[in-house]
Amino acid sequence: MVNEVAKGGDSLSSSSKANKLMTLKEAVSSYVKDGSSITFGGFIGRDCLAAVHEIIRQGVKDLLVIDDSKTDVIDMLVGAGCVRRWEGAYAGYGSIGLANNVRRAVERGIPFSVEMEDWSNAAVSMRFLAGGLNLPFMATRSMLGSDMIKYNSRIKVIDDPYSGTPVALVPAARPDVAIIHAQKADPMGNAQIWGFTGNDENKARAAKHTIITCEEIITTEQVRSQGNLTLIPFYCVDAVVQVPYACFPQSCYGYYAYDVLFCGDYHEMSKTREGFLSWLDRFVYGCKDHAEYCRQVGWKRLESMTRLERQFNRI
Amino acid sequence: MVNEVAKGGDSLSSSSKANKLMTLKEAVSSYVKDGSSITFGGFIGRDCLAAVHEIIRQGVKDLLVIDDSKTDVIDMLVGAGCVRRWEGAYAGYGSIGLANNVRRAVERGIPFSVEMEDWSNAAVSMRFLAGGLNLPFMATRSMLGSDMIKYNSRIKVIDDPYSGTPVALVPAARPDVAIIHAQKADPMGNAQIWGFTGNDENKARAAKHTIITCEEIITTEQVRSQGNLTLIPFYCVDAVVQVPYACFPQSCYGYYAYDVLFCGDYHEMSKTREGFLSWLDRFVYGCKDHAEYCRQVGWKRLESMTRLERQFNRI
Amino acid sequence: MHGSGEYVKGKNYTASELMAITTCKEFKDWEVAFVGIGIPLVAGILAKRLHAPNLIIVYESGSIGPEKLRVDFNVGDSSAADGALCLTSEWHVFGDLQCGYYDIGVLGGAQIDRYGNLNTTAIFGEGDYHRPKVRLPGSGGGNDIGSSVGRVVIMMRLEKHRFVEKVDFITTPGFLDGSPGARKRVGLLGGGPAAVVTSKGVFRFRPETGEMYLHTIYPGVDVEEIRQSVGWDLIVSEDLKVVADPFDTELSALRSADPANLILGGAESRKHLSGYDQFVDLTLKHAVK
Amino acid sequence: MHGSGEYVKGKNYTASELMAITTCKEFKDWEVAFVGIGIPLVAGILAKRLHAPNLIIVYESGSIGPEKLRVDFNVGDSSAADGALCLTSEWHVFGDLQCGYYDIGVLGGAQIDRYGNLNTTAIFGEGDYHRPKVRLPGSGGGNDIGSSVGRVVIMMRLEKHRFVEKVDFITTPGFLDGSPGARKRVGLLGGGPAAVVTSKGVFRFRPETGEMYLHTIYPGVDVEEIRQSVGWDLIVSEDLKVVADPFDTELSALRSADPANLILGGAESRKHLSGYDQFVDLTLKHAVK
Repeated sequence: MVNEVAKGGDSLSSSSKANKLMTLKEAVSSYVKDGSSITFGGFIGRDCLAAVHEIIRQGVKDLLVIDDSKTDVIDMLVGAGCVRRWEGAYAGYGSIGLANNVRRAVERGIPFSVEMEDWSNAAVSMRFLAGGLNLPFMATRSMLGSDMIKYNSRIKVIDDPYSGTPVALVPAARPDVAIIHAQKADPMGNAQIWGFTGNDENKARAAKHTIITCEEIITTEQVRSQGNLTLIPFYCVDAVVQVPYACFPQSCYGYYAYDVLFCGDYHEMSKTREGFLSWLDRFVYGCKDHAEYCRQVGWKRLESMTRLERQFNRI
Repeated sequence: MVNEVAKGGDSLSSSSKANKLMTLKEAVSSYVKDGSSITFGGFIGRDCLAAVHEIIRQGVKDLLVIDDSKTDVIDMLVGAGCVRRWEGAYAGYGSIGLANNVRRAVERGIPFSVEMEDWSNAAVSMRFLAGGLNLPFMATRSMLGSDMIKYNSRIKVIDDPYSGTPVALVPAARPDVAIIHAQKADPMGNAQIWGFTGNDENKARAAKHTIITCEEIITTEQVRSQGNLTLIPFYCVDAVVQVPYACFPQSCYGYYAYDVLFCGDYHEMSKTREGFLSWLDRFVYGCKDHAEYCRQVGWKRLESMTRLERQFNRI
Repeated sequence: MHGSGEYVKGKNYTASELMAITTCKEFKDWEVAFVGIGIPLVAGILAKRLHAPNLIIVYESGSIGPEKLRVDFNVGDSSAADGALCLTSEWHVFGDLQCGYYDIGVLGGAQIDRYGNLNTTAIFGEGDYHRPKVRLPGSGGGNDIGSSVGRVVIMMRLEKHRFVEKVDFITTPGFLDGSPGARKRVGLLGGGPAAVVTSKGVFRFRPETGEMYLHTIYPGVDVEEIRQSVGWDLIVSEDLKVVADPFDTELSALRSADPANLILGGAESRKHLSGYDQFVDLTLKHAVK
Repeated sequence: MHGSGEYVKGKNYTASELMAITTCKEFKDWEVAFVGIGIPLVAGILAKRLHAPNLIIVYESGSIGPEKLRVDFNVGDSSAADGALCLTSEWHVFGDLQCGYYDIGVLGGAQIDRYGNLNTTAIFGEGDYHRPKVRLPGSGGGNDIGSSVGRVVIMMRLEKHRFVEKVDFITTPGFLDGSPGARKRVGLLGGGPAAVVTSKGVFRFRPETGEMYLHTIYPGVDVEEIRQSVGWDLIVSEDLKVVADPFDTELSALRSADPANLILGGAESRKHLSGYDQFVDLTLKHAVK
């Protein structure tokens, strides 16, 4: 957000400042519009897939996705035809393979051609750090000598005015919306996150509107009992939505492990356009909300992933 | 630290990597030299006064202190003749008054004249953020239009190459030494901090050598049980020293409250050079180490401040 | 007697107390306030205990929204963190300030000019920046707050050597030379000064010229007395009002916010305490839990 | 059979397994390693379980020094955080990388040239950057690691379409054009590539020219076979040695580090699992506690 309009409540009444709880449907329809720029919290782990499904269900078009590394988030949004442009560092499936929908869109324009602007993860991190500080740019020592600079004119290589040595500048990222999944948040919007935190603290600050989804709603008193774990303070936040298992099949530290087999099945299905569309029918269009998705996946399967995770991490 | 030489152990043997414990005397004599540049953690609260006393005892000279806001740390070091130059934002006593030794040094050259380079707290924060990222500079929207720019040629006002609007650049701070007090640390140097964290995460990264002092030594297993509270990872750290009550008369969140009366007495005494010197004799030169300082202050007094703090904050 | 100096003639409060109570009314409920140490902070705590229970106070040390159970003497006291909503870093808080998340900041200063430019760096006297008559603490976070916060409230005792035609050093810009758009032109984001709360009355600023004018006066204060304490030809509101005497409830809330009178009373008050035990007892007795 | 593809002829291991075991020897105890996902990570876990128990593995998601109780499929799996020494932000980890705190990084790639320049962005084919034949994932943290880490180890299957005269897109610079000081001249801080571990042997780099040469070969591999798989005139070490067969202890440690064979075995292995229950059971059974 930029200086002119403070969010997280300037236009809100006192009662809405104290309580930003809403449904995922409300949050997405309030803040994610055709043509919006958007980013997602997490780092291929703690990404809010439930919001991605809801965006697809609402038929949002022409998104500009600005992000570091993404898997399902970007592949599904691209495949569902929601994305016009990607500014990011990584769109793939780790050890599983490439992102099939991204490939189809870029290589063959199916369902639409998507503009790709390549950055490195450190560069995207600096773009969000700049955005979160409301600075116009940040320097980085990444990407120097690479072809990212050749194809991306917004990376400016300058001579450092202090030492004279070359350094790259990257512009601030200030998306319209950030959707960030936390383990716990209070109704005011104070979000507490355990495990690695990606660029979430800066994404929440940089975005004009921030939606916090979470596994559990806690009281503000509980927030106060461990303020060092509040990664995102309430004033960066516009909406708070409780969405258990929002990241499935990805992991949520302390809550559930990554379901690599489910993700593998998706990857197999999405190798063809038809397979992807039938997957969408079953798990997105066929489910009116996230609770139905959970039922479709199977609660027993979800609980298995919780059982697995809790052998290793408990909050 | 800069890229050429990684610290926190490149030159250390495996056993020294696992165990960086030493005495305060050893840590100061190993890393704080005549002419060193230095910064201290904390923010007029959690500042390591014990290290300041030890530096004075060891008679270190010509320090360049780079810091945001400091009270006792800078006033005592200046009064004891350890400081050649200050690059910082605030040297004063909050609601108690001005820093008497700093005044004498700047206004009248007693005991030595000290160069002052003025920055704002946000500017110093950006300097350490740049240092901690090993970037040459950071931008800031502070100090524009102020006379800090007039007297400090290292603040460069440029037109942002993306938007054309003015913004100030500040150079990275990379002091030789950072001394940071944590509530808990393990022998490897993983430091966990509760309460506000100032610029400590970046100071520890930016400095060529980092000394962690702490109230308690914990095991590495205990560190692992709450990794989200590790503000400073071991690889930034050269020395770990257990120093209970290291910040007294300042506060240490969860351990002891600020003793405003003790600090007020110091302030009264330091109004004259003679008063300050007799204070030094009693509390610094007269104590061979921090344990003797604690005895000189009185354990009952220290424990009262713990009793007070623990009514409000427990870790 | 509580507060610094004597009671205002014929009143049951001191000038410092009236300054704190007047300032406290500048805060609105649910605002986020970036408050410096000393009387400004006491005013913030008071606002939370009176009309603005949901006021969020932020400290540059990295504490956001503490409960304010007890008073702080420095922005880095552990008390600044009591029950905070978010305990984070200094640089994050300044970033949030620069993002525009903070509505109001309260600052003190040693010198101010008619455009609200503040000096907290040095009084030059016969000397200069490098060898001044009085070396002051420096900007601290003052410049940052004045640069980027939504609106700034300044608290200063009204004395002629403080309200000067030209400050020796602009630590924190107000409206600079008062020309239209002067702040924006140099790249500043925040709204600039909104009020100067003094020991004798309150000044506000003309939007067109950025010039300070006398807006309200305290009971028993004469306008001429104020004119004499200002180093330029002062504009006085045509509709000058007198501030009401504080209510007893306000005074007692104020006094319990600074129970040992160490902020409002300063060094003198320390001498009235028998020792640290009494300080601990007073703090605990008046702590809001 | 464990690992991808067939066992090496006459051996009890696959080429992927030998790659992982060979790579694992590049890590030294107490080093800090920035490791990408997939086989590189398995090599890191293996090193911790064999000769380098104090190896610190760092993930770009913001996890420093996890215990590595179980394997990860993505750098953002919750497993990446198991018992970590420090759980922090992505940008901090990249800052620490840029500060020089990280000794070694391990990367994969789709194309590499003789100077160790890597492409993970796009295979142009008949097309171009905007409409390539194969759109790859992009840099991720690869460029950052290659730019700033102490030394880089690259893992790639040795295939002619991968080892090319000129990569379509330099995602991660190696020694650029190989001219002296090329990396420093563009502003890069890290040491650049140190080794390329392939499915048939290991390449290292000549310090003077930045050019890759064949350093060691795997048992049963012919040098000519390697020359044929490289798109330029390959330099071969005059002192070419053969890598020893892995010990059974190394193979069993490797297999238990990836108990469902999902990393080394890939998509095929998923089909051999009866379902998520078996996956959970295998993970728990092989977890190091």
